[in-house]
Amino acid sequence: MRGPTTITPVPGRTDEMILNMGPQHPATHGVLKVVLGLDGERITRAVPHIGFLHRNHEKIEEARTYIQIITYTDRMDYVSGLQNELPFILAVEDLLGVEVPKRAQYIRVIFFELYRIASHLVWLGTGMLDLGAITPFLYTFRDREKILEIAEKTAGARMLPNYFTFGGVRRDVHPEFFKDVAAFLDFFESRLPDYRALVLDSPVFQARAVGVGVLPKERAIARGASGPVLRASGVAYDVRKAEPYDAYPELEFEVPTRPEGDVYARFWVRFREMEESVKIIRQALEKVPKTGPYKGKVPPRIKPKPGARYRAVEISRGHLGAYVVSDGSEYPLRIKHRSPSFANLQLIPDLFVGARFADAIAILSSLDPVFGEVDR
Amino acid sequence: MTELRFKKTTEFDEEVYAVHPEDYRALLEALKAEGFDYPRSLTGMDTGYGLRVVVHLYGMESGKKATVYTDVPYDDPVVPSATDLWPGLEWFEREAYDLVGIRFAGHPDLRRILLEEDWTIHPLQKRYDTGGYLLPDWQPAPWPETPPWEEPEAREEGGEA
Amino acid sequence: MSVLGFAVLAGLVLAGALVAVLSENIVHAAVALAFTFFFVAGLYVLLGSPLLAVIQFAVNAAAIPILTLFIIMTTQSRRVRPAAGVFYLVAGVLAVVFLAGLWAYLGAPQEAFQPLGPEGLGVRLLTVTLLPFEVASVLLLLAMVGAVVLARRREA
Amino acid sequence: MSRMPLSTERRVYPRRVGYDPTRPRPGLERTAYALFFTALWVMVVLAYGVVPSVFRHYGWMKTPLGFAAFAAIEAVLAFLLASLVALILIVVLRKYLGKVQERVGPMHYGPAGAFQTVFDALKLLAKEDFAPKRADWLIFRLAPAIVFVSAFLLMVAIPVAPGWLIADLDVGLLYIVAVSTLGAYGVVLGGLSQGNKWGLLGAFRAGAQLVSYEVPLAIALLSVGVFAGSLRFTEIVEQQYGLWNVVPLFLSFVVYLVASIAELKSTPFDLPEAESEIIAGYNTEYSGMSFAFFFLAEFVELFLLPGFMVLLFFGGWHGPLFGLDPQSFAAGLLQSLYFLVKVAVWIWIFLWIRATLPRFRDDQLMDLAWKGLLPLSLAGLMVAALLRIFLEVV
Repeated sequence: MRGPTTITPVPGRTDEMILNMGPQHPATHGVLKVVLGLDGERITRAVPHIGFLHRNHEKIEEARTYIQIITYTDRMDYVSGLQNELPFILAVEDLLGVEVPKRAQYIRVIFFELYRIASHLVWLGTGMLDLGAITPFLYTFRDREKILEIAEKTAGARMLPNYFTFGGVRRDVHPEFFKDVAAFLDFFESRLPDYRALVLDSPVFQARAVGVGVLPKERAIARGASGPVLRASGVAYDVRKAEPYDAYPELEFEVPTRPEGDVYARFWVRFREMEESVKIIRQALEKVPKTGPYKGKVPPRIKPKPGARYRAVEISRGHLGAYVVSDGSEYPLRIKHRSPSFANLQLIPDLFVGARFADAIAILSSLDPVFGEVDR
Repeated sequence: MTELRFKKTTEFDEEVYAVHPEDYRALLEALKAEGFDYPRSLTGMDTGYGLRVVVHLYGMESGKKATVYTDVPYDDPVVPSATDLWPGLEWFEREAYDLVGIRFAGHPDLRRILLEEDWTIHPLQKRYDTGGYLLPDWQPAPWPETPPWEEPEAREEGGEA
Repeated sequence: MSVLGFAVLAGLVLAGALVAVLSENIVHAAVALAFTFFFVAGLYVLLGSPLLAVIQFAVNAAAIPILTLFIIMTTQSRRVRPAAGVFYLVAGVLAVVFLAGLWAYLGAPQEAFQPLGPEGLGVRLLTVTLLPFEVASVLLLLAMVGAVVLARRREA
Repeated sequence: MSRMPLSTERRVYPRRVGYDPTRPRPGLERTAYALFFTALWVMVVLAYGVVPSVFRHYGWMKTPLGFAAFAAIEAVLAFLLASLVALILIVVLRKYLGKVQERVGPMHYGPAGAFQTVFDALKLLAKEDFAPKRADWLIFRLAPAIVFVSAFLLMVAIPVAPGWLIADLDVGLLYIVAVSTLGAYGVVLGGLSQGNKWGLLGAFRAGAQLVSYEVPLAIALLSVGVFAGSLRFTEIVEQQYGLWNVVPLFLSFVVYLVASIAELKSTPFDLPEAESEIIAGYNTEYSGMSFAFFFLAEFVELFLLPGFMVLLFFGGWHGPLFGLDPQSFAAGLLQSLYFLVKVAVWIWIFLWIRATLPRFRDDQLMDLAWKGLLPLSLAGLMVAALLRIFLEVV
């Protein structure tokens, strides 16, 4: 299919089977192709191939005005669509020198964390589906549906809401928004023990996950891993703490880490993050100003001053950055999206080689890539 | 290397180094030694007069941020690779090669990553339109008289970063 | 009825055995062998010993071909060259020897055939044929240990 | 910026016959499944009770022609029964998974979706039965038949009530061990012959798993045989009056339960067809009726393995008879009903396990078989032998 296969059989070696896993494979979460060398069920070599979903956002964005680009950023990580808008918006706001009102900041935080929960729910369901359990998938998608309904009421769309904008959010929230969110949090907290019992506490799951795909701390940092993958290796790096944005400095939350760096740790960290998100949203619901502008003063034609700015946020998958270079015109000179899954997927050769084939599936789902953002 | 040719500025909350391409590698080694251990990103871009590599670094311990960039001409876009310092830049350099056309000397596996192997162009260069076709009236801008790593009087060239 | 059954089954046994010997495709050969054993189990039923038939079925017709298939799966080639002339010669000599032995056996006086039930077989295994039984099991254990040792990956 | 008018109402689906997710009809569902169960019962009574009793009563079995007629009728009945079992169990599985997963399951066809499988089967019949170019055509076609025949042959050995059985084998236990190995054979051949690496991996896993679990399963069966002093199902069941084997032979029961889930290739042991790992394993390239055969065989086994479990450990057809003569026809009806109810309970438990657990890894599976279940089954065998000696002495 795509180019020559990068693994060639070793002459005279008869115990290695070369297997193309993907791009159409149920557990590659989209369109990843990994060329594997298999000795029985043990992986001897692994070469990942990406780009099947490539549509060159960055070139298209150079021919769009800034306000139009927000729509494109949504499409990167379509599972947590709203979160992708933020680093680009923050970078442009820096270049524009726009102030964001407090109310808008809190609304952004609430949406941001709601989409983190939604994204982690999708990960939890599909991850367990990869491990052979079908039921959590349907439970988590049902709960995610409630988040998407809340988002739909305010933003008018579910997965790709295009709701944040320069200086705040695009429109004020639905009158019932805060009530809905509070109700959802109560419901969701009542579901968490079920998930814990079905996933983290399940002995079969623990047998599959503990000690599998161990990623040492130094390697995780050097490889540029981020998000739960990095934190599961014992590095407490969270962009929300390291370079806070919006209302995060005023909110209290923990950054869950675990030293083991195995699949179980990555599942555990994401699981704890959902609980922390609930905590963050509850605080934000208390602190959000009930009245006030939802959008700062933004010039009608957005022309940032010449310069460049790199801003990052902590989306569900990790460190999402946007590097915006402006030449002072209505069109950007260059926009680079640094996506967390792209960097995390570099770990495939590190983690796959030496693992069993079934472990590879567990490892891949613990990396939780979304190919919209890998391939952009 | 005696004296590194670079210019250091502070923009927002990070240090920005504009560096001469010959000293790019040495500066990165110095920054790595200084504690910038986390590779945030690497961007390749087309400035209109040449190709530019921008590396974004982060120090896990210090919490400091640094941006390093260098410009190379269109006809010889070779930059030393930094993958041995930060293995996490491997795919980013491949992407910059694939989309922008910067070649990284010493990269272990410099293949196209997002596009197919049989592509001949690097679509993010300004000489191509969004469809990948050559723009008929595009001309490269002249190489700036004061490159970014030298002290300028006032630079108005886009993308000073 | 039993004669008819015997004729059909014997024909199937012979056909299966021929396919097993002559097929170029190893998988086909293994399957044909399994079918041969399966029809031999049918012959045991006709002889009035369902126990033997079931054991033949479980061991020779089902378990051994699976192991054969495992070996085939782990090898690269699925085809073999057809047997050359010298093999036909050897096979012919063996067939003649076997037929001669069969002739001599059929010529000798025979006891009446008495099929064993499960109890009978169990008692016999643990009394009359206890020593060969135990020796065979020790031999099989040795073979298993040897196979494990041979199959074990040598660490480089 | 003006607010976009948003509908807060859920989308309403057009009403069709038998399909209205806004109005669940549990009564209809219950009626449909009660009817299903009744149909199954009638078929079981017919296949195991009426036909063999009639043939034995009139002595037709003695003549060659009568025997041939009996065999032919029973083959047709067993085939119909197997199909009915598969048809019912597939829709029950889907409905049950729907219940567990808080959704409705099949709803379109028949009352509460009860005929869903019929239409699935029709769809599979209408599909092209495709064989890949690299497949070994003969073996590729033979494999599903072997798998289905092995499941089908096992149906012969089940007694559902005293005297209600097709063939009273005096080596019944050995027979089921032998025939269920044949199923593994078909699965391995199917994976091997399709010229697909996923199929090959699936065949490897299936072969390793089925052969490994055959061993503790056989020893667990053997311990029941040792305890009962017979390999004949009817005698084993008769000896469980008063005390079901599950109490004295609890170890063997546990081994049998785990090993039979592995034989069924159901979660947490569904590695040979782990769709998220090796696509569909040994049936990756199968389509149409060939695929349906694998599918049918799987669900017939989902009926048979709990069936054997009930016979061996849960007293088979035993239950209160209200003073009826155990050999009478009315008692037979009642006893076959008890048998079916017990089997249904165990099928439910199997489905429950399937809906809840994730799957093991291949090496863990092998470890469990050889390091866990095999010693446990040998211990169970020793317990059975000691109990037997103890009972004989007392």
